[in-house]
Amino acid sequence: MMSSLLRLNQVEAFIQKFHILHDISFEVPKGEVTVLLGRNGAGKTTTLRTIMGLNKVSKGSINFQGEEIGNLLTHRIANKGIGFVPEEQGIFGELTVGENMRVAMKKEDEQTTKRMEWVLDLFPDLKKFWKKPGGALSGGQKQMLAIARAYVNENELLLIDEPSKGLAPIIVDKVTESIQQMKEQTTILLVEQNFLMASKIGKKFYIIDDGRTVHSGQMDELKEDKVLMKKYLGIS
Amino acid sequence: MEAILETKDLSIAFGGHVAVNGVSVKITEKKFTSIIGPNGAGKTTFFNLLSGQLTPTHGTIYFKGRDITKLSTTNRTRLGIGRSFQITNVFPNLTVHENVRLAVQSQANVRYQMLAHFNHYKQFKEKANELLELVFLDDKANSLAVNLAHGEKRKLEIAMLLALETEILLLDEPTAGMSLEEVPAIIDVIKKIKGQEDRTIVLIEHKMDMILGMSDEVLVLFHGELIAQGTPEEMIENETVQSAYLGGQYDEQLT
Amino acid sequence: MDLISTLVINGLATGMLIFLLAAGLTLIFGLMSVLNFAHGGLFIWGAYTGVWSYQLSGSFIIGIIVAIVTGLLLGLITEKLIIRPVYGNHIQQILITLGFMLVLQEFIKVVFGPNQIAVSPPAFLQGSFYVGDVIFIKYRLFIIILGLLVYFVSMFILKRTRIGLIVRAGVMNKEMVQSLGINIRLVFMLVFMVGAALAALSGMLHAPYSGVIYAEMGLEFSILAFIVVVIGGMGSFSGSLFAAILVGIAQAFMAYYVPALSLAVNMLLMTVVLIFRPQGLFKAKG
Amino acid sequence: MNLAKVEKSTWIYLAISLLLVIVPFIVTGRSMQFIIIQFFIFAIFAMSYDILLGYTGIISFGHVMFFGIGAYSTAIVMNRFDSTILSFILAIIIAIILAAIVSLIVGMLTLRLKSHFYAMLTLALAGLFLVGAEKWRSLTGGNDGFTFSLPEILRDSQSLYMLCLLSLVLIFFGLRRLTKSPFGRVLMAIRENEKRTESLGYKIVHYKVIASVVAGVVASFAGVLYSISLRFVNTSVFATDMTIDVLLMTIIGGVGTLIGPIIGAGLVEFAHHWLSSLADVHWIFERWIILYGIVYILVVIFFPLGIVGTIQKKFFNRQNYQKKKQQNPRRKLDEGRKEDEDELYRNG
Repeated sequence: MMSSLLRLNQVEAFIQKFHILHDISFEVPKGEVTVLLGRNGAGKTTTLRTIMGLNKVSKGSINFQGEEIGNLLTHRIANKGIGFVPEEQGIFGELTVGENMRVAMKKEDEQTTKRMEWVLDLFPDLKKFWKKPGGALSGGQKQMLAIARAYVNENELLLIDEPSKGLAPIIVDKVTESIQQMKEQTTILLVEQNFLMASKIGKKFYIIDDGRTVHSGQMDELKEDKVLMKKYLGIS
Repeated sequence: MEAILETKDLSIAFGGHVAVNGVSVKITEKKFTSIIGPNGAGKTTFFNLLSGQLTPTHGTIYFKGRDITKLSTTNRTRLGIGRSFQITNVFPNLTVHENVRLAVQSQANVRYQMLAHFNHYKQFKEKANELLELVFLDDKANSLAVNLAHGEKRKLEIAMLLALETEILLLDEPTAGMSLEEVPAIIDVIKKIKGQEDRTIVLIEHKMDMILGMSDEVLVLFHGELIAQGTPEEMIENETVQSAYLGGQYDEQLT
Repeated sequence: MDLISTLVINGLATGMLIFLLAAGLTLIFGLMSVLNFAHGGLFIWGAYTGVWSYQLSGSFIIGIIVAIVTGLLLGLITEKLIIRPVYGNHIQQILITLGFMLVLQEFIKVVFGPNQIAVSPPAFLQGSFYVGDVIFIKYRLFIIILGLLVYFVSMFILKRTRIGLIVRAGVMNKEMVQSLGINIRLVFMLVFMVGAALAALSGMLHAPYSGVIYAEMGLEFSILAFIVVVIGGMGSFSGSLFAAILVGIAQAFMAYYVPALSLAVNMLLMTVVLIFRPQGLFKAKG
Repeated sequence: MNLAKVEKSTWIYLAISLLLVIVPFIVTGRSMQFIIIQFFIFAIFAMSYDILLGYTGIISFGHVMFFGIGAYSTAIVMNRFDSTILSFILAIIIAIILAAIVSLIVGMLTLRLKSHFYAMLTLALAGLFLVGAEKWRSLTGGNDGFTFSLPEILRDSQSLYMLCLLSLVLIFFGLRRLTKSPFGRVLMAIRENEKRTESLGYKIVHYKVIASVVAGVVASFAGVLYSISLRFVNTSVFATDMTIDVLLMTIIGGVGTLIGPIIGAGLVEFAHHWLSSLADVHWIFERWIILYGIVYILVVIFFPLGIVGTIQKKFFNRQNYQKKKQQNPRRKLDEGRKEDEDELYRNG
């Protein structure tokens, strides 16, 4: 049996007094890309934020590498080996590309430097704009920087929230390709609206609706299941 | 056909990022126009330019032939351009009824009256109640707006917009974030307004089926640019739209 | 000519003192978006504890160290008890820090008594010397040098070190910095403590400059510091330096030429700046 | 007027006002009467501040300048003219006109600014008035101030009491009506959400300026009463401490309630009197501001709505809850979950 790196069990969460997550349960197997699907406002982003500790868990458990991480402080969760690429990318606009990377680097040893080089080979644009402020990058470049930044530390798991949002199709292909390369080395939990992209890199999927995990299966099978797609994803 | 609202080469850039790029459209009077496009295509930014929340970097906006590019939000509302917001934007610590009454009051031009009690204006109270009934919020009239559920806040937004009785209604994803059961009610409200045939409605929406049923015209925004314009049927046939936006058979509706 | 040079030097010294106070304020506002009206309270506490230990030990350096330590400690307390509950809410911040300002000011009277205390500079900083016709008062020169030192060291830390990088990143996106594994709360607490220490230091340095300290000084000087921060552009470190020097020199000249207006000159400067350039001189946009 | 339409609370307030009329016949001690008079005056001042802070959401640190304008106008007029009722009326008129002009100009120049800039600018402007009062010695007597005489009737403690009480009651009902008028509701809308008020078609700067003129005029009137209650004026009427005092009164009592600032003024005035009289018991009471500051900080953190606001909220919730239960028992309670995530992040 495949060991799961991250396991959520009946997680509930509130934002202010609004009950957003009702029952989120899923597993992320090590070494795979797992995809969360669902309509706008279904609770996907909140799920990622809750894993990251940016949102409180009010009930249920979040288990990472056999350890309970629900309600730890965000920086502690990050230091356990989880990288986060938020929906809005979270680029530090007034810092240069290089400084953005430096903020992320926990140590500046040989191994990290090596990873950095590897990542920069993946995104040559970043090297080119090394001294440019992050805010001046294009949407696609920002997305690449956000992914590179999450990757530069040796993380066990990357949470990536809608990397294709607002990007031109050609750029989406580029981002897809880079994530495909990364998945060789890191486990990824991906939230994605672009079904084409998700089906290229994802293996297992979970559908979230109304703050609940309502369905799961293999990505290949989902493509054929028109009924399911229409019901939860609104695809006709 | 008369164009009530027209933009010429409308653009806005934030830093290096061009959010809306050279958009020229004519919105026909008393018709229902929908704007579609994937997340981040610049739809809401375009609305913000129309309603005056943002000032374009260049380009012009005409309302009934008059250049309104430099007018404030307030003046545009008074001219007849009302809008609802995607991010719910109400008065949190006032009651639902008061929220609507403020809009009614503005429409009735009672702006600086400071001597009479507000209850003196019975007609406002009644009109506010009617509007709340229309959007199915009458039983929440005395709750504070902050305590409403999200879907209810969206309904309140619509009631406030209707209260202004503007000639143009700009609706920014009126059903976003509502539960599936709530959506039909809102669509009914919008259809009712459309049925009266006395308003120009411009709507941003993702749900294709909703647009198909109601729109007279569809504009497709992609990357800040207007890539296509036409009837819903034409849009479905249109290849540019297909390849750039719909991206094959699946992924359009996911946004 | 020598008169003008003397006035400029006086103005520079006053400006540097104001800058030290404003630096902490602008640091805290620019980095943490906190409006700290209790800043003047930290200023007087620095002055009183510093002077007290200076007079007790006879060593000015010890006085400065004690003032800085007081600032750090009070900064810690202020951040934890007063600021933390109201992060992100400007109106509440203004209201609550103002209340804390009152408490700090009154506590000075409880601990050190309500009377003013006379202070003189240490022996090695007393007196003056001439270069050509221009008179240099040693203590003022000392303040100018120290002020510039603080400015450059702060700029260096902010721009060149990793902690500076983290602080700047934290300002732009707090959540993201946390998600990168950094304890932003701790970082912000440190920033606040440093800001408070700067206020305390400026209080201590101000004592021998004005020759006397009293509890109400805090509110007076925090108003001055706020004026400087607003003129310079809130949150702009360099802007504060510039504005502080501007205010210092304007005050020095007014005091000499139009004494009646010298008290009003800062207010007038700020009013003019706010009306024509509400975002301040050193900020691109509001 | 249709009596049936008058709100219940109006009757309660009227009854309390009548009770207060009797007080000077029971409490005949001049010093106690003086404290109550001060309470009335500061209640008026605090209410005017509430119009800005509580109803329109404007933080001004310079509100004291209007108070000072009122106080100095009265003192100077009474000093230069005969001490007759006529010159007193003249003083009031001058005080009000001056305050209106100053608040109009200040408002038009500054109310476009963001809240914290406005706060600081008003702080600085009040500072200018303070400096002005110190420097224009021929008119103001500088720091020491000056005393002036009053017509016989105003020197009498009881008639002064009645004058202040009457003013308080009239201004309270006037402002209460203002806040319940369509205009007042727009002010509250501005407090809640400026941008949205704009897009409803209201010109918010106009509203803010009008609100600041109303607040300025009322504050000036409080200043008039203050100076005649002391028969003396000095620069302390322009001091920042005074603004802070009135701020505390408004917040402790409850912003946006009008009655709150009155209660706040009462509490602060009586606490001040009582605590400083305890100074003989223990020296700490001489530093009563510490206590007062701590209470204030606790109020801001734990009861940001103040005394009256907190009570009102409890009451409102209970009332609403009962109503809901009666009307619509079947309605689901957990409708909140569809809250737009993005929006909450931005707000939260």
